[in-house]
Amino acid sequence: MALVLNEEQQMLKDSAAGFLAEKAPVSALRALRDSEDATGYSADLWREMAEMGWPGIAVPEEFGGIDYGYVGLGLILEQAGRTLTASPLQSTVLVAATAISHMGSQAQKEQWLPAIAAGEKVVSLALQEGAHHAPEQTAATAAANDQGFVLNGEKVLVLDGHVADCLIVVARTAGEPGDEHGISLFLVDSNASGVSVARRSMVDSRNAAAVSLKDVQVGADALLGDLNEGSGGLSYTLDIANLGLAAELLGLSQEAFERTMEYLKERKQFGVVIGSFQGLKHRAAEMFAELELCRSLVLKALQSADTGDENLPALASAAKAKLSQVAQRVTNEAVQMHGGIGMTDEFDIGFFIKRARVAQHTFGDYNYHLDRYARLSGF
Amino acid sequence: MALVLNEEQQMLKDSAAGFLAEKAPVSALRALRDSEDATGYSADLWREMAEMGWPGIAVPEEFGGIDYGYVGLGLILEQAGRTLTASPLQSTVLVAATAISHMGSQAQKEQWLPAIAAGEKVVSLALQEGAHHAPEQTAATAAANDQGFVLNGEKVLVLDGHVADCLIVVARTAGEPGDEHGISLFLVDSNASGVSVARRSMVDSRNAAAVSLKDVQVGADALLGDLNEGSGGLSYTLDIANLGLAAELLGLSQEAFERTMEYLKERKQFGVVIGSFQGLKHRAAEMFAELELCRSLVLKALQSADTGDENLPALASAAKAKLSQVAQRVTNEAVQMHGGIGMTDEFDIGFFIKRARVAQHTFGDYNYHLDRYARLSGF
Amino acid sequence: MSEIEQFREETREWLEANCPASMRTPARGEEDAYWGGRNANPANPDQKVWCDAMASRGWTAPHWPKEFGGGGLDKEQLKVLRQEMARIGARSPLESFGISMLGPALLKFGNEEQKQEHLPKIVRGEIRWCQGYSEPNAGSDLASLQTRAEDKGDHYLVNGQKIWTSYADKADWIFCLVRTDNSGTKHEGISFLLFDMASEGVTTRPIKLISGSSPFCETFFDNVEVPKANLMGEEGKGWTIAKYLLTHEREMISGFGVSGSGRSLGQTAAEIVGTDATGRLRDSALRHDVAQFQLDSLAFGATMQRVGDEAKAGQGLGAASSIFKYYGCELNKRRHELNLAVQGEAALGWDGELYNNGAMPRAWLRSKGNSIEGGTLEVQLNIIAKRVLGLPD
Amino acid sequence: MSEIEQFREETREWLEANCPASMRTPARGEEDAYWGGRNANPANPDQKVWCDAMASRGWTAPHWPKEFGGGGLDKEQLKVLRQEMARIGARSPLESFGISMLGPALLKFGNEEQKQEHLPKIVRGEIRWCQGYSEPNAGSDLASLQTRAEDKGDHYLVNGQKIWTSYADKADWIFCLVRTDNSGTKHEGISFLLFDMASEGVTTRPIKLISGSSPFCETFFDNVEVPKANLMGEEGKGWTIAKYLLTHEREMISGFGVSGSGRSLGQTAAEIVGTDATGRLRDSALRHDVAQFQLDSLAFGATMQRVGDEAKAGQGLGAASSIFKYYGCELNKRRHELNLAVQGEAALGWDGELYNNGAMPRAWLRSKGNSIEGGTLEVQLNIIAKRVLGLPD
Repeated sequence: MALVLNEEQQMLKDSAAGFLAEKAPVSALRALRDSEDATGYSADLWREMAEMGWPGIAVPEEFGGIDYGYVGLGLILEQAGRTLTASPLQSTVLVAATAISHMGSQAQKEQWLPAIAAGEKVVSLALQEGAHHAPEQTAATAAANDQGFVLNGEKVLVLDGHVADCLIVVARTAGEPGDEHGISLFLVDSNASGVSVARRSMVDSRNAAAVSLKDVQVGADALLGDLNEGSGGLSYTLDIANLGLAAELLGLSQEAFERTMEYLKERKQFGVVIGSFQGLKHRAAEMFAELELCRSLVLKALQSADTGDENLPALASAAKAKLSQVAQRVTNEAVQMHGGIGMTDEFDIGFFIKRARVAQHTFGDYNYHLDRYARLSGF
Repeated sequence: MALVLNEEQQMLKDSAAGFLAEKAPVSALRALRDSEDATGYSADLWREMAEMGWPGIAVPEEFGGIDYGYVGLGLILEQAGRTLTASPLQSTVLVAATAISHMGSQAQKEQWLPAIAAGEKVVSLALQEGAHHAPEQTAATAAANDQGFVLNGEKVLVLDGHVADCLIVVARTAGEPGDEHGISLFLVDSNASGVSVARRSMVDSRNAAAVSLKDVQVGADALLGDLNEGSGGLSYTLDIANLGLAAELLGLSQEAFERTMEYLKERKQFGVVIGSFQGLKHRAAEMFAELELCRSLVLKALQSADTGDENLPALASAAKAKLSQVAQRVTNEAVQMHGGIGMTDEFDIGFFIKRARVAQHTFGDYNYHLDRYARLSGF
Repeated sequence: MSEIEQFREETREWLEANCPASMRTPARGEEDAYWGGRNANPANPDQKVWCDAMASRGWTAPHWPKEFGGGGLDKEQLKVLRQEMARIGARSPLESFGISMLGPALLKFGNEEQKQEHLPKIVRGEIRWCQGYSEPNAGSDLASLQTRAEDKGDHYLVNGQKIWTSYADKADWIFCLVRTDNSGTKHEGISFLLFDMASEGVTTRPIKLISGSSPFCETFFDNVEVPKANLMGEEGKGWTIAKYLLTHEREMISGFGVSGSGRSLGQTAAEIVGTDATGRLRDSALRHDVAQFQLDSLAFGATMQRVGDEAKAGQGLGAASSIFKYYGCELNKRRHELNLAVQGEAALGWDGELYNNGAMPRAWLRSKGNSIEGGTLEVQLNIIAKRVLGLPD
Repeated sequence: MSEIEQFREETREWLEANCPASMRTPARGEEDAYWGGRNANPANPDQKVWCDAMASRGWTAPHWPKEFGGGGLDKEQLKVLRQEMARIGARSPLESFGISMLGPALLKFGNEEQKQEHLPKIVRGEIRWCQGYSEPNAGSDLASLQTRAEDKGDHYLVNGQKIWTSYADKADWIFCLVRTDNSGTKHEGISFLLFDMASEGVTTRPIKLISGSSPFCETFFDNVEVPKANLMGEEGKGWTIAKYLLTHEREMISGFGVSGSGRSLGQTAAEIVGTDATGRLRDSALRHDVAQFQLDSLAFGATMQRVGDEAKAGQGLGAASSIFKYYGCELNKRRHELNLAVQGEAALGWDGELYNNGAMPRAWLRSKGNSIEGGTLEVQLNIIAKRVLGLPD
């Protein structure tokens, strides 16, 4: 497959860029933060996104989506990275819809996918328990009983968790923390008895919640995918999730880089524009090269998701690792090259470095994915 | 202890620098290489070094040495790194004398140390077997019999092996490759039946040999240190060896750096001296900082050897890892900053990058020692 | 008993008797520390008790001469005092730019009246000082500063704007670079003034940082009258004092690179991330980065020690000290990035007790300023290339 | 059967029939390859047989027009030919700067006589070319060249010196930058000449490299007479051709960054260094570096593909292609350093069969030149900063 956007994709990218720049620039995130907005994103904006079909972009047509694939979703997330737009695109569209499409029964798909595609429901994956992403270390439990399963456990970094209608809870139905086998996924109503959700204020001013499950009874039909064998589907879902985050980090890094280049052309010190200093120029040129590599890798990985390429896992980890590395470098340089003004809250560049680290961390950071990439490469 | 050279040490350093610059500059190594010299170093030079007491610098006075300690030996090796001087300083003085001093019986010390201190004998450690430094993987064997031990095995990178009078062979007397226990050291006459030594031509134009041991019978008195428990003494010897190599790498890197700075001040391109380009300046300043850190670390580690500090192992690995990393960076930059002329054999800078990689590799490279440093630091 | 042993014993007893229990814990960041001044508003009254006790012996500035209120201690005694304070975990009694920055310059460049006037108040924490250096269009290029001081006979009339003035909103006096002459090169015509922040025409506006705190201000001067007696050094020679102070400041900031006591980052990582059967940190990429960081910290610490020891021995040209600001700040930034990697989710929370009010990410963000303030990373590298390596402009 | 399928079948049959068995193995380095020329002295006679057979179909330059002896293949056919050659492991029949460098410039800038004269001989490997660009005082600053060509009516009289002339001692003709005018800026007054290395007054001296081989020469011109017909393009407009060729060369050199087929470095490392119980490379620092290298190689390969595909689709501004030389060379240098780390002692031997005559360290040393030749690393970064990012001088 040619590693290039077709005309339709290019149009999607341009229209997403235009829409987000107009409706949800960085100032929108700042306003949400400063007003301590209870939802954490604009419900109006989300409705407009839904009208454009974004929530259903990767959902099959039979379930109300437009089945445009992950390259398309990646392009939208890349643009949302440029504007740091807060919305349920990550939690619901990228992650939850993928999990349900990939693992769900016909009934589950019918129940959730059309509602997601219409922008009516927010669904989120409740996975992480400790300081780090480590799916096989899942300790939350789901014990079978005659009515279905009883869930117990503690989850953190549940994206949009405090406004989610439904949680996809990863729990252990067999084995010990550390085992790949014995992991199962459950669709849990956020309002179910025993579920408590606490919003957490994170460094990126975006939505994340801690979820506590205390003897939560769910029916047997809450099981998403096969009992004990949820790792495979979860792994696929996480590959897609990391690709989407890589696309977001690409947009974020590209934007931070471009803003920095503009500043280098304006700011004067010692009587000349600082962009004329070779020390900064060389670092800028190196970053440009890294960003071009990132762009190619993200596109290649997104295409592999759409074509069902067997290299998807390696490419997903490669993309997330590379983008985490480059986003870290570029956002650090953006602050450094902006000098004092880059350190002020008044200036927007700080929002980029903050969101970058949370996106890097979510579903596995550079270290996690470099390790996984090496493992998948046979060493 | 103050992290500073005392007056006597400063004098030793200056006199070593003067002596080596006059008697054994880089052109001497070039001449040895181009003439395919059979010894690989100048016997005359070695005699002069012996007259100055260098071979016995770290040997106790009672065995004919001057007991000046490892800071002193490190200063000499640092200067020898600047001039890339080939001599048995590494094989015999740094490594073999340390092993014998540390592990030897009174009789063994009496037999070998005075001869080493007088510059009369060359002794070398025969340790490495595979592609990498891995003492605990030793597979060469020493089987006890009624006359002593019978040795079998293959060794590489035996420094000065082809002119050594005696080899200190590391062999397994118990256990399996991978076990720390079961390693013993033996003093083996190079002319003993079953010992074959083949000189190997290495990238640094210095001396290294492969040694093959086929049913070599040695007496029970050939055992150096305790049976099966040689790992401790070997480990101490290797700490000292790596400190000496770190000191050599410090001198080598400092010299390559200074030569490069001189070139930057002379060479013109685009109508100006290339040292005025900020891109090169910043890289030069970063290297300067790294070299200053190296100098402090090497001195601290050498002092810890002289004071019997319990941190010697961690400091030795820290010093070798850091110096390997910085030598690699500085020699690469030296070639790059010299441009085309740096790529020519006619110019000396190539000798520095070549020797650097061999010294880095010998007794464990950056990767080995960073791992060991982390392990000794508890993670 | 030797004199120094006697000094140690007396010091120990005095500290035991005078250091309040609550002052035997480290301050939680710059803003929890005691800064003194006219408007000192200590969170804990023990802070003032402790500061006053120490000031009574001159031990807030223990190495300053006794005639100006200092402790008059020699190096040996100073070391003993620090050891004894560390023994009981006593915190510094007074944070003060007066002590750390202005004082040394006053002792070197001030006249007798100025020393008598200002030094004792600094020692007692009565007057809190701030530093007026950077301007909006003179960041790294400090010598381009434009704040003007016109000669009006008995006073200067100061007009202009400063930025990045640390705690200007809380300070009583300022030491400030101003331009008294425009005719020469930009380094000439700069003068060094001391004046009261309560003077008419001085206003400040705190700048909120990405870390959420506001340690810096914009400071505006609108026809501020400063008596001529408040000029320090000669008129037009302020750049010499500024350079002296900048060097001093860089050495202070470089101290950031030395990690605190207690558990190493690697040990913390081993606890959080776990180790394999051979005791190695499970995450190999993280292990590599942390090991390299610890190794570099070790080497940096050794370099600080070596430079100090060389200076004592009258050796060394001080070339190595030029790397302190550059390397120390880079190390500190690395440390905070690695801390994020080690702590994971726990270091991404911004508010709430659970996340200790976001102490970790806030400290991480704050560290980004290390290589900007007090001369950027790039300026430091230029200085090394020029002054130490002799590379041409 | 479609046309392209038929082409594939015919090609496969022809290759099977005409590619000698010994040419179905890769050449062991540049110097084992067949370079043709008047003094071609093939180590193996099959080299010439294979070259002649391919040249008879124009397949030594398969995409060149048939009228000049090329194969006249379109992109689809070219791809098929390459696939079919790869299928049987056929090596390239002819290494040639005539094909890779001069040819494209001749097709674009040469006049009809020059194309007719030179291109067919290049295709047949009859004439071996070298490139006369760099001079001792014009390395990265190529436009400062000083080799002069004086107008003597019917000929130019060439005097001067070139350096880093690849295989000048083995070449038959040279394409050479000379200065025909000194009056304008340094980019003006440069002309592009073609001439016979057998001309009177041409001498060469090989330069021995740190890798031990001598692929480059110093080349001296002492009153060399070059007919005016041998001027390519207009007099004084040679810089345009030079820039075109430099870009071309950079793209070629960037190919170094793409690792060959076969086992990855990580897999090789796993074999040599060993893995732990979880299958991870035992050496965690090496594992980190190798993984990062492979990841970057993957991303670089994807970028080469993307730029090609964007060009085909008429998209993209080619901005990304400016990074090829820079990044490709850096990757190649990293690869060789890592190979040393992986191979250990085996990569430190210089001579002897055991060490394959030092192939590994020699290739490592040779790779250091990648970021010097064809425009240094620093020049490439300057070009990106200026042309792509628009940062000012």
